Amino acid sequence: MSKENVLRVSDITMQFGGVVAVNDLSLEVNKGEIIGLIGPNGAGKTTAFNVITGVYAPTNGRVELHGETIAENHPHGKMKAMYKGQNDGKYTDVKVLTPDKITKKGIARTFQNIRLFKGMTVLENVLVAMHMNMKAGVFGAALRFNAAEEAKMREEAMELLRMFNLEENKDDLATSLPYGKQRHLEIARALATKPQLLLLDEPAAGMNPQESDELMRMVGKIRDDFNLSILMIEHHMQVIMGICERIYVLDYGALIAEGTPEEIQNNPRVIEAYLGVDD
Amino acid sequence: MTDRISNKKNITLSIIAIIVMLAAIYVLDIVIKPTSSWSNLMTCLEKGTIYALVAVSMNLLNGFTGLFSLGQAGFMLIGAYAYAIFAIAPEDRATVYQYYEGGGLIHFSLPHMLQDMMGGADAFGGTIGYYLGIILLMIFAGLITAVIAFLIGIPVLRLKSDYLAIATLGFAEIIRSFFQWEGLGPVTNGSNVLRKFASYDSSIFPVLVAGICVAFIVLLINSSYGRAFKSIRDDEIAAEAMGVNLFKHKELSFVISSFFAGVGGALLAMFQNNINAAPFTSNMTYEILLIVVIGGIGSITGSIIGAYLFVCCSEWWLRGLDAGEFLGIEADFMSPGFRKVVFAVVIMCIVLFYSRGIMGTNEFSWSGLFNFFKTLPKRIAAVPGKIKAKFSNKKHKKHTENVKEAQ
Amino acid sequence: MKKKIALLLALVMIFSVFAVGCGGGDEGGDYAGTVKIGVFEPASGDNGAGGKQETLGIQYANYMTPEVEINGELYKVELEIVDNESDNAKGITAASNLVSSGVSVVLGSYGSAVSIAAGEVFKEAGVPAIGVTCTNPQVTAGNDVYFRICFLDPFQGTVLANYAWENGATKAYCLSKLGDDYSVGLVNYFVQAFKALGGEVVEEQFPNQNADFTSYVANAKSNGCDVFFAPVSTEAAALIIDQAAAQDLGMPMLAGDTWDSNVITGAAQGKDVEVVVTTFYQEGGNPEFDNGIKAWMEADSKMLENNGGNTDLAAVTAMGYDAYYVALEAIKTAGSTDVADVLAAIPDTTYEGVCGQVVFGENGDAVRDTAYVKKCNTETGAWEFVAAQSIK
Amino acid sequence: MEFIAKWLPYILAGISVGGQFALIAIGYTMVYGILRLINFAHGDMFMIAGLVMVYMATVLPLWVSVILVLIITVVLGCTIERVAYRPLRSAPRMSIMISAIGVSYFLQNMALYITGGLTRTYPTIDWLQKNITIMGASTKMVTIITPVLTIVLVIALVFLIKRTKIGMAMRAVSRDFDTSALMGIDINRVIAVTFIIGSFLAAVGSILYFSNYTGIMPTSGSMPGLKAFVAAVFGGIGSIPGAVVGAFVIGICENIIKGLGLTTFSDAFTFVLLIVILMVKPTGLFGEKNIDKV
Repeated sequence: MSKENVLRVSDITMQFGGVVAVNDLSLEVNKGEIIGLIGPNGAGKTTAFNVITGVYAPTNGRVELHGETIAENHPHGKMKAMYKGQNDGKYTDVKVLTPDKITKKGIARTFQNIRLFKGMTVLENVLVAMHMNMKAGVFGAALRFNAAEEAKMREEAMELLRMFNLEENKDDLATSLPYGKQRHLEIARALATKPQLLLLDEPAAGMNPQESDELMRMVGKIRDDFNLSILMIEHHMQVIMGICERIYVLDYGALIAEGTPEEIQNNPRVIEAYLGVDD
Repeated sequence: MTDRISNKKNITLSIIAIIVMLAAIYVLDIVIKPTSSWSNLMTCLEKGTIYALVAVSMNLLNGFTGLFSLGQAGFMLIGAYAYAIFAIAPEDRATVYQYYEGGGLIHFSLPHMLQDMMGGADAFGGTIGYYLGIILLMIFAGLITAVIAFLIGIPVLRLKSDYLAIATLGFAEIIRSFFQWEGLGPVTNGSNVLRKFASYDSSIFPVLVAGICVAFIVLLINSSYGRAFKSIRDDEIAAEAMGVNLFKHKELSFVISSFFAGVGGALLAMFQNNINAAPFTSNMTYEILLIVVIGGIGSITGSIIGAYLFVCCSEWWLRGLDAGEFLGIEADFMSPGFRKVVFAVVIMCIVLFYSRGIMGTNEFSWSGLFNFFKTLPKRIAAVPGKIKAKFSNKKHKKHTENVKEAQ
Repeated sequence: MKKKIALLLALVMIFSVFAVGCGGGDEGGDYAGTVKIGVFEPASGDNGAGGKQETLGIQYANYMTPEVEINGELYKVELEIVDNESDNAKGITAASNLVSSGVSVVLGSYGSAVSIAAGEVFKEAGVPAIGVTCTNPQVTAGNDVYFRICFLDPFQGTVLANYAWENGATKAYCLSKLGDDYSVGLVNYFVQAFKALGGEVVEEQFPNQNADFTSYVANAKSNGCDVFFAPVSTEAAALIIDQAAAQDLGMPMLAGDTWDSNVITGAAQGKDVEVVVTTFYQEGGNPEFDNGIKAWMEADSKMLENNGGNTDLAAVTAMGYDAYYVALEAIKTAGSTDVADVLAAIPDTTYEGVCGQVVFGENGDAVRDTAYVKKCNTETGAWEFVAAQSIK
Repeated sequence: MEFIAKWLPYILAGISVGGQFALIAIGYTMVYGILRLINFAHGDMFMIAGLVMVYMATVLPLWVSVILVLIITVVLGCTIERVAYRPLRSAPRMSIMISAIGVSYFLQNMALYITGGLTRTYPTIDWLQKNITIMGASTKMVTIITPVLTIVLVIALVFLIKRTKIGMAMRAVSRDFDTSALMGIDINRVIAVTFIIGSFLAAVGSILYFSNYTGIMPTSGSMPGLKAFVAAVFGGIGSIPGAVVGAFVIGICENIIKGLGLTTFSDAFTFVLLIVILMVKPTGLFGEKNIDKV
């Protein structure tokens, strides 16, 4: 059963100066999948997310969404001499879309250290994410010629909030929410961009077991309701093992294992990376 | 927030308030003669209105889009010149451009031209034409400013916070020296004063123009674009991840803000009846910035209140500090310049201890105003109690702290 | 803490409104009333020093004659002094302040730019103004309420050009300040006259707040000029003289009436420079006035400070003194303190002042045909009379 | 030879003013390096140092005044830091910059009040203002002293930063503010020392500058201040040698532009240079790149 491919990351290397943060990473996400990305602290997981979403241009490699290249680079300029990774010469294009363009193409994300819009209400936070799909121009919007469109946007945003039990908080400042709800709001906001692929960066961080269980159910529901694929970084093993169909394991920037939750749990290299080995 | 007033009632109240205010200004404008001691009121009203518009436009950038730009004076300068150059009656050109042969290069004035076309100075149509010319020219001044801001924005808006501040400051200085350049003399009159250009007669004109401009900005801020601006202010990276095109929206905010700064500059030119490039220094930008800070960064209402307070204090209420007599107190140390020292101290206090300014990020609302007055007697009644509480030792305070900790 | 400061601030503002609203109102005992004369002069900014000296003359005149007889009744004369900060924009509000305080006539300002800028305010309000030493023609041109008692730049520029030419100069270096109508205007008329005589000129301008005149002096030298014409404010002038001495300028420095000030003599004293100016008044022209005002200044340390710390008389002080009496004459002629009456009376007013006779001619400008040329004695730091020049 | 005779005065003036800008620029670059703050009040402090000298010299002997000026300026610098910047250490960068602008506004208005808005003449320091002749160009002694003194002070400062314990702490704080605090470095002390050095150099610069251009106005500090800041950006903010090189470049270029007769644009040039450098190489000549962490 060959599934429709959504995201393909090929041979990504991200090098900052002389430091290699991600080394030759390749991974794939297919339609409807929930994929886990795990690894010890500093393994380069968030950096990989940043490359996929266009925050960083990769030093080498290619990122494709639905077969369309959204980022491609090869070591050039100053980096040519400093490059420490592999596959030098495999890629020739230099193309890097900015994060907003990538979001427009259908990748949405949440952040590890919650990045809500502090000075805005819960509802406004969600509405911002719908802005890019708005048709009205500045004058149209300012002079309220788009009243119908705006009303529809608000209705959709309210629906999302309702789904995450945030509708009573709609006029509160986003930062006044309790921690768990802020995480939920981040997800709601990401969904408001109408993505095909959702990247969740440690959505269960700081949650108690009960909350993470709920989150787990929620992630599955999101996948089904919105008909999208999910790639998530997580440290809570029971969350990851519970819902992910496949898991990628990173250590020191490089991929050390890939497979189903069972395979990963029994992989010696993964155990070594997590526990360390006594010499 | 306790008493919510319905939307419909809000609008009715606002419309009534606007009509009453305009009527009051109209009456005051007729009643108060320039030689009356109350003419200060009209001066402050006009100048305060113009500063309010400029401060609001700066707030759009600094407070709502989070772009720390210090180019406001430069943009006002462009607006003022773009207006003035095309509004000097041909017959006055020779005296204004006195150092240039034939009264400079440009030989028409839009307001005067339209006035003549529509029936001359004495006819009602002529007056309409005259004002139409003024308004068209003001829009033109705003557009020119916006175009220049657009060009400046392309390189500058890629810079972050303080680098952006210093680069816009630099551009403002470049603009200023450009307008003073002798080479442009036949157009800009070099570094010399431009004057005798068309201007408004009634104080109601700047109030109306600025009111419409501010209303547009308020509508913009409350629109989807306004939300996008605010998201950039709060978190650029998150905003970009939510599909907000940073450069496009920064440029948009920069251009719109500059448009209104340009219109404000044109109004300032009319208010002063003459204009030259020298006073448009970074100090003018700082003054506007301080108005925004006094009012509250991120509050339109605050900027407006701040502008009137600033203008009234510096032009009217605190003048006594310079003249040696203030509030009935006479002292030798109150000599010229003392007013500004007091003023600077007050501003520093606001910056340091009251950094939210007068309004914080709140806006005016009728319910807020009603609540303020409704609770006022209660709060005044509570003052003696509060003072008593303050004096009844810190023991009490300590106690409450302990309670808090226990919780 | 914050709340308290805010409260305090609010209280101060509220009280100040009252203070402004309730100010004034005391009338002198023996007088039928008061007549207010507005003094529109800079006390700070670029022209602050000169403005203070001009104000000094007005204050001395007021001290000598603090009352005026109108229709047989004695009125007290009060000076209403505002600081226009040598700034066009601030000058406007200062002018409207003056207008709103109910003055019958305004004197000033030192520095033509501010006078031109504020002229519109006086015109709108119909308040007559008498320019004391603002020499730019645009001050009175097209403005029916502005008069002036000094000579004009076309005249002064020609006198200076003639002087330079007669003393063998063929190439003049002209320096003016950006946006300053006085220096730009005077340089303009000087250049016209000097070119007409067959001379050559090099023109340059320096920006506001400039303190570094090294390159301007160097430019004058490297262009082979033989006279350095810089009719700028005394502030800049002191720096220019200092720099000229440091770089050994080697040509005479020429300027207009602003340089006739003890700031200049102070700067030039003990330095190897040659400074020549044209001016309205020569110290010693009226010993009674000279001695009187000197004694008055010496008695009041504040006045002495306003004059720059010594009793050397500036021509603008004498002009200020005359202007006050011209205003009094006009009020007497008008027989009323109303602005419209005073305005109507001014054109026909004549007065014999310490700086010569004041008769208003075309455009409301005084008819004047003489300028005094003075040279600075760098050893004693005093002005020496060279010649009284007139044209035609 | 004729070429030299024509341009030497401009270059001499450029080197002299460049050295004076350099002394101010160091204060900017060090404060920015550590606090990430454009200290808008720095130029005004330089002006206040000049005014202090004016008023001191009327009652005290010159050498006492010079010493007192240095001390008072340092105290003023520290006071400003303590009162206006330290309470805002955790506030957004915009607030602290606004506070700096507020301090600048205050100092200027204070100066306006004290001087009554009149230009004050700097006292004559005979030794500095003595006329000398170099290759046919006559100039003041201060023109020669400035670059020499600047270089000596910069070498001393670089030594201090590279070799002493406090210097090491300063480098650490400029590299990573929060981590240094965790490592037990007394941040407040480091910042205070930075302001002491910055103010001291500004005071020295003020003595040299005003000996050359002897009039002090309340606004005398703002232009040199801005230009010195541009010099710091040009050289790469945080880099002391960079600031010095930048200052000399600006000083010399500006005077050459004036020599070409484009005096209207001499100030604008500085800002054009600023914008060009920000566009082309925002880190300046010797600066290091910072990466925003997501």
